[in-house]
Amino acid sequence: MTHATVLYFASLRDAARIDAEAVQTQAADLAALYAELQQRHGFPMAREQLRVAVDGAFARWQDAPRDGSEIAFIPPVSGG
Amino acid sequence: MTHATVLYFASLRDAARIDAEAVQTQAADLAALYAELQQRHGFPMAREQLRVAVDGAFARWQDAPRDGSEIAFIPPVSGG
Amino acid sequence: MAARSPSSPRSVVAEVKRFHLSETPFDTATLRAQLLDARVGAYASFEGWVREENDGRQVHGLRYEAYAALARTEGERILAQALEQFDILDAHCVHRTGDLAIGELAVWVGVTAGHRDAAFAACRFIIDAIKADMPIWKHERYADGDSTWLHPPQ
Amino acid sequence: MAARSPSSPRSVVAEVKRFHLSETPFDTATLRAQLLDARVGAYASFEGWVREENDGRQVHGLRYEAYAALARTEGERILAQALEQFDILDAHCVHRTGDLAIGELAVWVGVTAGHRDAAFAACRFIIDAIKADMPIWKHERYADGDSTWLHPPQ
Repeated sequence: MTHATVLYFASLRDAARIDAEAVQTQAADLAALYAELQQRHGFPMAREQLRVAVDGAFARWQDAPRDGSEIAFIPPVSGG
Repeated sequence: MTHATVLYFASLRDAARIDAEAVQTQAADLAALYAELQQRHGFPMAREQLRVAVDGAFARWQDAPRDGSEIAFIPPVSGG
Repeated sequence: MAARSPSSPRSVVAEVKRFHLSETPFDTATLRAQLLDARVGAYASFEGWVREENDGRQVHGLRYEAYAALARTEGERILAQALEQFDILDAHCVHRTGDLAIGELAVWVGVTAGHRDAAFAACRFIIDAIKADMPIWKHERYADGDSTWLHPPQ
Repeated sequence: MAARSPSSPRSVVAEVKRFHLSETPFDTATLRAQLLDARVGAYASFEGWVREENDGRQVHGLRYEAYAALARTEGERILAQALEQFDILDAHCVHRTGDLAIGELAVWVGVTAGHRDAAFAACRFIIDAIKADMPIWKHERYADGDSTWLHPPQ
Protein backbone atom coordinates (compact mmCIF):
# COMPACT_ATOMS: atom_id res chain seq x y z
CA MET A 1 0.00 0.00 0.00
CA THR A 2 1.41 3.41 -1.03
CA HIS A 3 0.61 6.61 0.87
CA ALA A 4 0.81 9.83 -1.13
CA THR A 5 -0.65 13.31 -1.33
CA VAL A 6 -2.60 14.23 -4.47
CA LEU A 7 -3.03 17.87 -5.52
CA TYR A 8 -5.89 19.14 -7.67
CA PHE A 9 -5.86 22.30 -9.75
CA ALA A 10 -8.31 24.37 -11.78
CA SER A 11 -11.32 22.39 -13.05
CA LEU A 12 -10.05 19.17 -11.44
CA ARG A 13 -10.15 20.93 -8.07
CA ASP A 14 -13.63 22.26 -8.81
CA ALA A 15 -14.75 18.70 -9.62
CA ALA A 16 -13.07 17.15 -6.55
CA ARG A 17 -14.18 20.08 -4.32
CA ILE A 18 -10.82 19.78 -2.55
CA ASP A 19 -7.36 21.02 -3.48
CA ALA A 20 -5.46 18.11 -1.96
CA GLU A 21 -6.06 14.77 -0.34
CA ALA A 22 -4.08 11.97 1.30
CA VAL A 23 -4.51 8.74 -0.65
CA GLN A 24 -3.69 5.11 0.03
CA THR A 25 -3.46 3.11 -3.13
CA GLN A 26 -2.42 -0.23 -4.54
CA ALA A 27 -2.28 1.23 -8.05
CA ALA A 28 0.74 -0.08 -9.94
CA ASP A 29 1.36 3.17 -11.75
CA LEU A 30 0.19 6.78 -11.88
CA ALA A 31 -2.19 5.97 -14.75
CA ALA A 32 -4.02 3.45 -12.56
CA LEU A 33 -4.05 5.94 -9.68
CA TYR A 34 -5.75 8.52 -11.90
CA ALA A 35 -8.33 5.91 -12.95
CA GLU A 36 -9.11 5.25 -9.27
CA LEU A 37 -9.46 8.93 -8.42
CA GLN A 38 -11.37 9.69 -11.60
CA GLN A 39 -13.96 7.12 -10.54
CA ARG A 40 -14.09 8.46 -6.97
CA HIS A 41 -14.54 12.14 -7.98
CA GLY A 42 -16.22 11.81 -11.36
CA PHE A 43 -13.52 13.76 -13.21
CA PRO A 44 -14.74 14.48 -16.75
CA MET A 45 -11.24 14.66 -18.21
CA ALA A 46 -9.70 11.60 -19.84
CA ARG A 47 -6.18 10.78 -18.76
CA GLU A 48 -4.98 11.48 -22.30
CA GLN A 49 -5.81 15.17 -21.76
CA LEU A 50 -3.66 15.39 -18.62
CA ARG A 51 -0.02 15.31 -17.62
CA VAL A 52 1.22 14.07 -14.28
CA ALA A 53 3.84 15.49 -11.93
CA VAL A 54 5.55 14.05 -8.87
CA ASP A 55 7.24 16.20 -6.22
CA GLY A 56 7.29 19.31 -8.42
CA ALA A 57 8.58 17.72 -11.64
CA PHE A 58 6.78 16.21 -14.62
CA ALA A 59 6.64 12.41 -14.41
CA ARG A 60 5.54 9.46 -16.58
CA TRP A 61 2.19 7.72 -16.29
CA GLN A 62 3.92 4.36 -16.06
CA ASP A 63 5.91 5.47 -12.96
CA ALA A 64 4.84 3.71 -9.77
CA PRO A 65 3.46 5.98 -7.03
CA ARG A 66 6.14 6.53 -4.39
CA ASP A 67 5.46 6.49 -0.68
CA GLY A 68 5.33 10.01 0.76
CA SER A 69 5.34 11.71 -2.63
CA GLU A 70 3.24 14.64 -3.82
CA ILE A 71 1.36 13.81 -7.02
CA ALA A 72 -0.43 16.32 -9.24
CA PHE A 73 -2.61 15.71 -12.26
CA ILE A 74 -2.08 18.61 -14.64
CA PRO A 75 -5.07 19.63 -16.76
CA PRO A 76 -4.35 21.49 -20.02
CA VAL A 77 -2.57 24.70 -19.05
CA SER A 78 -3.53 28.26 -19.98
CA GLY A 79 -0.85 30.56 -18.62
CA GLY A 80 1.18 33.13 -20.58
CA MET B 1 20.70 76.77 -64.34
CA THR B 2 19.21 75.17 -61.22
CA HIS B 3 19.79 76.53 -57.71
CA ALA B 4 19.56 74.04 -54.88
CA THR B 5 20.93 73.31 -51.42
CA VAL B 6 22.96 70.15 -50.93
CA LEU B 7 23.33 68.51 -47.51
CA TYR B 8 26.23 66.28 -46.48
CA PHE B 9 26.17 63.70 -43.71
CA ALA B 10 28.63 61.45 -41.90
CA SER B 11 31.75 60.63 -43.94
CA LEU B 12 30.53 62.71 -46.89
CA ARG B 13 30.44 65.74 -44.61
CA ASP B 14 33.88 64.92 -43.28
CA ALA B 15 35.18 64.76 -46.87
CA ALA B 16 33.41 67.97 -47.96
CA ARG B 17 34.33 69.73 -44.68
CA ILE B 18 30.91 71.42 -44.83
CA ASP B 19 27.46 70.14 -43.89
CA ALA B 20 25.59 72.06 -46.59
CA GLU B 21 26.22 74.24 -49.58
CA ALA B 22 24.28 76.25 -52.16
CA VAL B 23 24.90 74.87 -55.65
CA GLN B 24 24.18 76.11 -59.13
CA THR B 25 24.17 73.32 -61.64
CA GLN B 26 23.31 72.42 -65.20
CA ALA B 27 23.28 68.73 -64.36
CA ALA B 28 20.38 66.99 -66.10
CA ASP B 29 19.73 64.65 -63.20
CA LEU B 30 20.78 63.95 -59.62
CA ALA B 31 23.31 61.36 -60.79
CA ALA B 32 25.11 64.00 -62.84
CA LEU B 33 24.93 66.42 -59.90
CA TYR B 34 26.64 63.87 -57.66
CA ALA B 35 29.35 63.36 -60.28
CA GLU B 36 30.00 67.12 -60.31
CA LEU B 37 30.18 67.37 -56.51
CA GLN B 38 32.20 64.17 -56.20
CA GLN B 39 34.83 65.73 -58.45
CA ARG B 40 34.76 69.03 -56.55
CA HIS B 41 35.11 67.46 -53.08
CA GLY B 42 36.94 64.24 -53.90
CA PHE B 43 34.27 61.99 -52.35
CA PRO B 44 35.61 58.45 -52.18
CA MET B 45 32.17 56.85 -52.39
CA ALA B 46 30.83 55.67 -55.74
CA ARG B 47 27.27 56.76 -56.53
CA GLU B 48 26.21 53.10 -56.45
CA GLN B 49 26.87 53.06 -52.70
CA LEU B 50 24.59 56.04 -52.06
CA ARG B 51 20.92 56.91 -52.12
CA VAL B 52 19.58 60.36 -52.88
CA ALA B 53 16.80 62.34 -51.19
CA VAL B 54 15.02 65.54 -52.17
CA ASP B 55 13.15 67.72 -49.70
CA GLY B 56 13.08 65.04 -47.00
CA ALA B 57 11.99 62.08 -49.14
CA PHE B 58 13.98 59.48 -51.05
CA ALA B 59 14.24 60.32 -54.76
CA ARG B 60 15.54 58.69 -57.95
CA TRP B 61 18.94 59.38 -59.48
CA GLN B 62 17.32 60.13 -62.82
CA ASP B 63 15.15 62.90 -61.33
CA ALA B 64 16.15 66.38 -62.48
CA PRO B 65 17.33 68.77 -59.75
CA ARG B 66 14.52 71.17 -58.89
CA ASP B 67 15.04 74.87 -58.28
CA GLY B 68 14.98 75.72 -54.58
CA SER B 69 15.04 72.09 -53.46
CA GLU B 70 17.11 70.51 -50.69
CA ILE B 71 19.13 67.56 -51.95
CA ALA B 72 20.92 65.02 -49.77
CA PHE B 73 23.27 62.21 -50.75
CA ILE B 74 22.74 59.37 -48.30
CA PRO B 75 25.77 57.22 -47.52
CA PRO B 76 25.12 53.67 -46.24
CA VAL B 77 23.18 54.03 -42.99
CA SER B 78 24.06 52.56 -39.59
CA GLY B 79 21.21 53.42 -37.22
CA GLY B 80 19.21 50.99 -35.13
CA MET C 1 15.88 25.54 -1.90
CA ALA C 2 18.44 28.39 -2.03
CA ALA C 3 21.89 26.98 -2.76
CA ARG C 4 23.92 28.61 -0.04
CA SER C 5 26.84 26.77 1.40
CA PRO C 6 26.54 26.62 5.18
CA SER C 7 30.32 26.77 5.52
CA SER C 8 30.76 30.13 3.77
CA PRO C 9 27.37 31.87 3.73
CA ARG C 10 28.75 35.27 2.73
CA SER C 11 31.00 34.32 -0.12
CA VAL C 12 28.64 32.02 -1.99
CA VAL C 13 26.13 33.61 -4.32
CA ALA C 14 22.59 32.28 -4.06
CA GLU C 15 21.48 30.12 -6.97
CA VAL C 16 20.38 32.38 -9.82
CA LYS C 17 16.61 32.52 -10.20
CA ARG C 18 15.51 33.62 -13.64
CA PHE C 19 11.83 32.77 -13.29
CA HIS C 20 9.47 34.22 -10.73
CA LEU C 21 5.80 34.09 -9.85
CA SER C 22 4.27 37.33 -8.58
CA GLU C 23 1.05 37.65 -6.61
CA THR C 24 1.01 41.41 -7.15
CA PRO C 25 1.49 43.78 -10.11
CA PHE C 26 5.18 44.06 -10.95
CA ASP C 27 7.34 46.68 -12.60
CA THR C 28 8.94 45.86 -15.94
CA ALA C 29 11.30 48.86 -15.83
CA THR C 30 13.01 47.39 -12.76
CA LEU C 31 13.13 43.93 -14.33
CA ARG C 32 14.64 45.39 -17.51
CA ALA C 33 17.26 47.26 -15.47
CA GLN C 34 18.37 43.98 -13.89
CA LEU C 35 19.42 42.82 -17.38
CA LEU C 36 21.63 45.85 -18.13
CA ASP C 37 25.12 44.74 -19.10
CA ALA C 38 27.81 46.38 -21.25
CA ARG C 39 27.87 43.32 -23.54
CA VAL C 40 24.21 43.74 -24.52
CA GLY C 41 23.45 45.05 -27.98
CA ALA C 42 19.88 43.77 -28.23
CA TYR C 43 17.06 43.52 -25.70
CA ALA C 44 13.82 41.83 -26.75
CA SER C 45 10.85 41.64 -24.46
CA PHE C 46 7.35 40.26 -24.57
CA GLU C 47 4.41 41.01 -22.31
CA GLY C 48 0.98 39.42 -22.12
CA TRP C 49 -1.75 41.82 -21.03
CA VAL C 50 -5.31 40.98 -20.00
CA ARG C 51 -7.62 41.76 -22.91
CA GLU C 52 -11.21 42.90 -22.59
CA GLU C 53 -12.20 40.16 -25.01
CA ASN C 54 -11.25 36.51 -25.53
CA ASP C 55 -12.61 34.30 -28.28
CA GLY C 56 -15.41 36.78 -28.89
CA ARG C 57 -16.55 36.91 -25.23
CA GLN C 58 -16.30 40.07 -23.16
CA VAL C 59 -14.00 39.44 -20.20
CA HIS C 60 -14.52 41.25 -16.89
CA GLY C 61 -11.44 39.89 -15.17
CA LEU C 62 -9.49 36.76 -14.57
CA ARG C 63 -7.55 34.75 -12.08
CA TYR C 64 -4.33 32.79 -12.63
CA GLU C 65 -3.74 29.75 -10.48
CA ALA C 66 -0.31 28.10 -10.46
CA TYR C 67 1.12 24.86 -9.17
CA ALA C 68 3.94 26.96 -7.78
CA ALA C 69 6.56 24.27 -7.10
CA LEU C 70 6.27 22.80 -10.60
CA ALA C 71 5.93 26.25 -12.22
CA ARG C 72 9.25 27.34 -10.72
CA THR C 73 10.96 24.15 -11.86
CA GLU C 74 9.54 24.47 -15.36
CA GLY C 75 10.30 28.19 -15.54
CA GLU C 76 13.97 27.66 -14.67
CA ARG C 77 14.16 24.72 -17.07
CA ILE C 78 12.70 26.75 -19.96
CA LEU C 79 15.02 29.71 -19.35
CA ALA C 80 18.07 27.46 -18.98
CA GLN C 81 17.14 25.75 -22.24
CA ALA C 82 16.86 29.15 -23.98
CA LEU C 83 20.33 30.09 -22.70
CA GLU C 84 21.74 26.86 -24.04
CA GLN C 85 19.91 26.92 -27.36
CA PHE C 86 20.37 30.57 -28.39
CA ASP C 87 23.34 32.93 -28.46
CA ILE C 88 21.96 35.16 -25.70
CA LEU C 89 23.39 36.74 -22.56
CA ASP C 90 20.48 36.36 -20.15
CA ALA C 91 16.73 35.73 -20.00
CA HIS C 92 14.23 36.37 -17.25
CA CYS C 93 10.50 35.77 -16.90
CA VAL C 94 7.82 36.73 -14.38
CA HIS C 95 4.27 35.36 -14.38
CA ARG C 96 1.41 36.84 -12.37
CA THR C 97 -0.90 34.77 -10.21
CA GLY C 98 -4.15 35.75 -8.50
CA ASP C 99 -6.82 38.20 -9.64
CA LEU C 100 -6.11 40.45 -12.62
CA ALA C 101 -8.18 43.26 -14.14
CA ILE C 102 -8.38 44.21 -17.83
CA GLY C 103 -5.15 45.87 -18.93
CA GLU C 104 -3.03 44.24 -16.22
CA LEU C 105 0.26 42.58 -17.01
CA ALA C 106 0.03 38.75 -16.92
CA VAL C 107 3.51 37.73 -18.02
CA TRP C 108 6.81 39.39 -18.91
CA VAL C 109 9.78 37.89 -20.76
CA GLY C 110 13.05 39.81 -21.17
CA VAL C 111 16.05 38.59 -23.19
CA THR C 112 19.45 40.19 -23.74
CA ALA C 113 21.94 39.30 -26.45
CA GLY C 114 24.77 40.72 -28.49
CA HIS C 115 22.56 40.81 -31.59
CA ARG C 116 18.88 40.90 -32.36
CA ASP C 117 18.39 37.56 -34.15
CA ALA C 118 19.10 35.56 -31.01
CA ALA C 119 17.22 37.98 -28.74
CA PHE C 120 14.03 37.72 -30.80
CA ALA C 121 14.27 33.95 -31.30
CA ALA C 122 14.88 33.22 -27.62
CA CYS C 123 12.12 35.58 -26.48
CA ARG C 124 9.66 33.84 -28.80
CA PHE C 125 10.86 30.39 -27.71
CA ILE C 126 10.38 31.28 -24.05
CA ILE C 127 6.85 32.64 -24.30
CA ASP C 128 5.81 29.69 -26.49
CA ALA C 129 7.26 27.24 -23.95
CA ILE C 130 5.64 29.11 -21.05
CA LYS C 131 2.27 28.86 -22.79
CA ALA C 132 2.75 25.19 -23.62
CA ASP C 133 4.22 23.84 -20.38
CA MET C 134 3.78 26.18 -17.46
CA PRO C 135 1.34 24.68 -14.90
CA ILE C 136 -0.74 27.84 -14.66
CA TRP C 137 -4.46 28.01 -15.33
CA LYS C 138 -6.61 30.95 -16.30
CA HIS C 139 -10.08 31.38 -14.86
CA GLU C 140 -12.07 33.94 -16.83
CA ARG C 141 -15.16 35.85 -15.71
CA TYR C 142 -17.39 37.13 -18.48
CA ALA C 143 -19.76 40.05 -18.86
CA ASP C 144 -22.71 37.64 -19.02
CA GLY C 145 -21.98 36.36 -15.49
CA ASP C 146 -20.52 33.05 -16.67
CA SER C 147 -17.02 32.01 -15.71
CA THR C 148 -14.76 29.13 -16.65
CA TRP C 149 -11.34 27.55 -16.44
CA LEU C 150 -9.47 27.61 -19.73
CA HIS C 151 -8.16 24.18 -20.69
CA PRO C 152 -7.22 24.57 -24.35
CA PRO C 153 -6.39 21.36 -26.26
CA GLN C 154 -2.60 20.98 -26.24
CA MET D 1 4.31 70.46 -39.34
CA ALA D 2 1.49 69.60 -36.88
CA ALA D 3 -1.76 69.13 -38.76
CA ARG D 4 -4.09 71.35 -36.78
CA SER D 5 -6.98 72.96 -38.51
CA PRO D 6 -6.85 76.72 -37.95
CA SER D 7 -10.66 76.90 -37.98
CA SER D 8 -11.21 74.51 -35.05
CA PRO D 9 -7.95 74.21 -33.12
CA ARG D 10 -9.53 72.54 -30.07
CA SER D 11 -11.53 69.82 -31.75
CA VAL D 12 -8.94 68.58 -34.20
CA VAL D 13 -6.39 66.11 -32.92
CA ALA D 14 -2.81 66.71 -33.99
CA GLU D 15 -1.52 64.29 -36.60
CA VAL D 16 -0.37 61.11 -34.86
CA LYS D 17 3.40 60.81 -34.65
CA ARG D 18 4.58 57.25 -34.09
CA PHE D 19 8.27 57.88 -34.72
CA HIS D 20 10.48 60.24 -32.77
CA LEU D 21 14.10 61.26 -32.60
CA SER D 22 15.47 62.04 -29.15
CA GLU D 23 18.58 64.05 -28.39
CA THR D 24 18.53 62.91 -24.76
CA PRO D 25 18.08 59.59 -22.92
CA PHE D 26 14.42 58.58 -22.93
CA ASP D 27 12.23 56.44 -20.70
CA THR D 28 10.79 53.23 -22.12
CA ALA D 29 8.32 52.77 -19.25
CA THR D 30 6.55 55.96 -20.28
CA LEU D 31 6.60 54.98 -23.94
CA ARG D 32 5.18 51.56 -23.07
CA ALA D 33 2.41 53.18 -21.01
CA GLN D 34 1.35 55.21 -24.04
CA LEU D 35 0.49 51.93 -25.79
CA LEU D 36 -1.79 50.62 -23.01
CA ASP D 37 -5.18 49.71 -24.41
CA ALA D 38 -7.85 47.22 -23.26
CA ARG D 39 -7.71 45.47 -26.65
CA VAL D 40 -4.01 44.58 -26.23
CA GLY D 41 -3.16 40.96 -25.47
CA ALA D 42 0.46 41.07 -26.62
CA TYR D 43 3.18 43.70 -26.34
CA ALA D 44 6.51 43.06 -28.05
CA SER D 45 9.40 45.46 -27.75
CA PHE D 46 12.94 45.69 -28.98
CA GLU D 47 15.76 47.89 -27.74
CA GLY D 48 19.22 48.46 -29.14
CA TRP D 49 21.83 49.24 -26.49
CA VAL D 50 25.37 50.52 -26.99
CA ARG D 51 27.79 47.61 -26.59
CA GLU D 52 31.31 47.87 -25.26
CA GLU D 53 32.50 45.96 -28.32
CA ASN D 54 31.70 46.01 -32.03
CA ASP D 55 33.24 43.71 -34.63
CA GLY D 56 35.98 42.80 -32.17
CA ARG D 57 36.95 46.41 -31.39
CA GLN D 58 36.52 47.94 -27.93
CA VAL D 59 34.12 50.89 -28.17
CA HIS D 60 34.44 53.88 -25.83
CA GLY D 61 31.33 55.69 -27.03
CA LEU D 62 29.47 56.72 -30.11
CA ARG D 63 27.49 59.45 -31.76
CA TYR D 64 24.40 59.09 -33.92
CA GLU D 65 23.81 61.70 -36.58
CA ALA D 66 20.44 61.85 -38.36
CA TYR D 67 19.09 63.59 -41.39
CA ALA D 68 16.14 64.52 -39.23
CA ALA D 69 13.58 65.55 -41.87
CA LEU D 70 14.06 62.35 -43.86
CA ALA D 71 14.36 60.20 -40.72
CA ARG D 72 10.94 61.39 -39.54
CA THR D 73 9.38 60.72 -42.95
CA GLU D 74 10.95 57.27 -43.14
CA GLY D 75 10.06 56.45 -39.54
CA GLU D 76 6.38 57.26 -40.07
CA ARG D 77 6.39 55.36 -43.36
CA ILE D 78 7.89 52.24 -41.78
CA LEU D 79 5.45 52.28 -38.85
CA ALA D 80 2.47 52.91 -41.14
CA GLN D 81 3.59 50.00 -43.30
CA ALA D 82 3.82 47.74 -40.23
CA LEU D 83 0.28 48.73 -39.24
CA GLU D 84 -0.95 47.89 -42.72
CA GLN D 85 1.00 44.66 -43.12
CA PHE D 86 0.45 43.04 -39.69
CA ASP D 87 -2.60 42.49 -37.48
CA ILE D 88 -1.41 44.90 -34.79
CA LEU D 89 -3.03 47.68 -32.79
CA ASP D 90 -0.21 50.22 -32.63
CA ALA D 91 3.54 50.60 -33.09
CA HIS D 92 5.91 53.30 -31.90
CA CYS D 93 9.64 53.87 -32.28
CA VAL D 94 12.18 56.29 -30.82
CA HIS D 95 15.78 56.64 -32.03
CA ARG D 96 18.50 58.49 -30.13
CA THR D 97 20.79 61.03 -31.72
CA GLY D 98 23.92 62.68 -30.34
CA ASP D 99 26.55 61.25 -27.99
CA LEU D 100 25.88 57.91 -26.28
CA ALA D 101 27.90 56.02 -23.67
CA ILE D 102 28.23 52.25 -23.31
CA GLY D 103 24.98 50.78 -22.01
CA GLU D 104 22.80 53.63 -23.26
CA LEU D 105 19.62 53.00 -25.17
CA ALA D 106 19.99 53.73 -28.90
CA VAL D 107 16.60 52.70 -30.26
CA TRP D 108 13.27 51.43 -28.90
CA VAL D 109 10.43 49.75 -30.80
CA GLY D 110 7.12 48.92 -29.10
CA VAL D 111 4.26 47.03 -30.77
CA THR D 112 0.83 46.09 -29.40
CA ALA D 113 -1.52 43.47 -30.84
CA GLY D 114 -4.29 41.12 -29.88
CA HIS D 115 -1.97 38.13 -30.20
CA ARG D 116 1.76 37.49 -30.07
CA ASP D 117 2.43 36.29 -33.63
CA ALA D 118 1.65 39.69 -35.13
CA ALA D 119 3.34 41.60 -32.30
CA PHE D 120 6.63 39.73 -32.76
CA ALA D 121 6.54 39.84 -36.56
CA ALA D 122 5.81 43.56 -36.71
CA CYS D 123 8.43 44.39 -34.09
CA ARG D 124 11.05 42.50 -36.08
CA PHE D 125 9.93 44.07 -39.35
CA ILE D 126 10.21 47.56 -37.87
CA ILE D 127 13.70 47.22 -36.41
CA ASP D 128 14.93 45.58 -39.63
CA ALA D 129 13.48 48.43 -41.70
CA ILE D 130 14.92 51.03 -39.31
CA LYS D 131 18.36 49.48 -39.70
CA ALA D 132 18.04 49.25 -43.48
CA ASP D 133 16.49 52.61 -44.35
CA MET D 134 16.73 55.13 -41.54
CA PRO D 135 19.11 57.99 -42.50
CA ILE D 136 21.05 57.78 -39.27
CA TRP D 137 24.79 57.22 -39.05
CA LYS D 138 26.87 55.86 -36.23
CA HIS D 139 30.26 57.33 -35.43
CA GLU D 140 32.24 55.03 -33.14
CA ARG D 141 35.20 55.94 -30.95
CA TYR D 142 37.51 53.07 -30.03
CA ALA D 143 39.79 52.30 -27.10
CA ASP D 144 42.84 52.63 -29.40
CA GLY D 145 42.01 56.31 -30.11
CA ASP D 146 40.71 55.63 -33.62
CA SER D 147 37.21 56.64 -34.64
CA THR D 148 35.10 56.10 -37.74
CA TRP D 149 31.73 56.45 -39.40
CA LEU D 150 30.01 53.13 -39.96
CA HIS D 151 28.85 52.69 -43.54
CA PRO D 152 28.05 48.99 -43.79
CA PRO D 153 27.42 47.61 -47.27
CA GLN D 154 23.64 47.57 -47.81
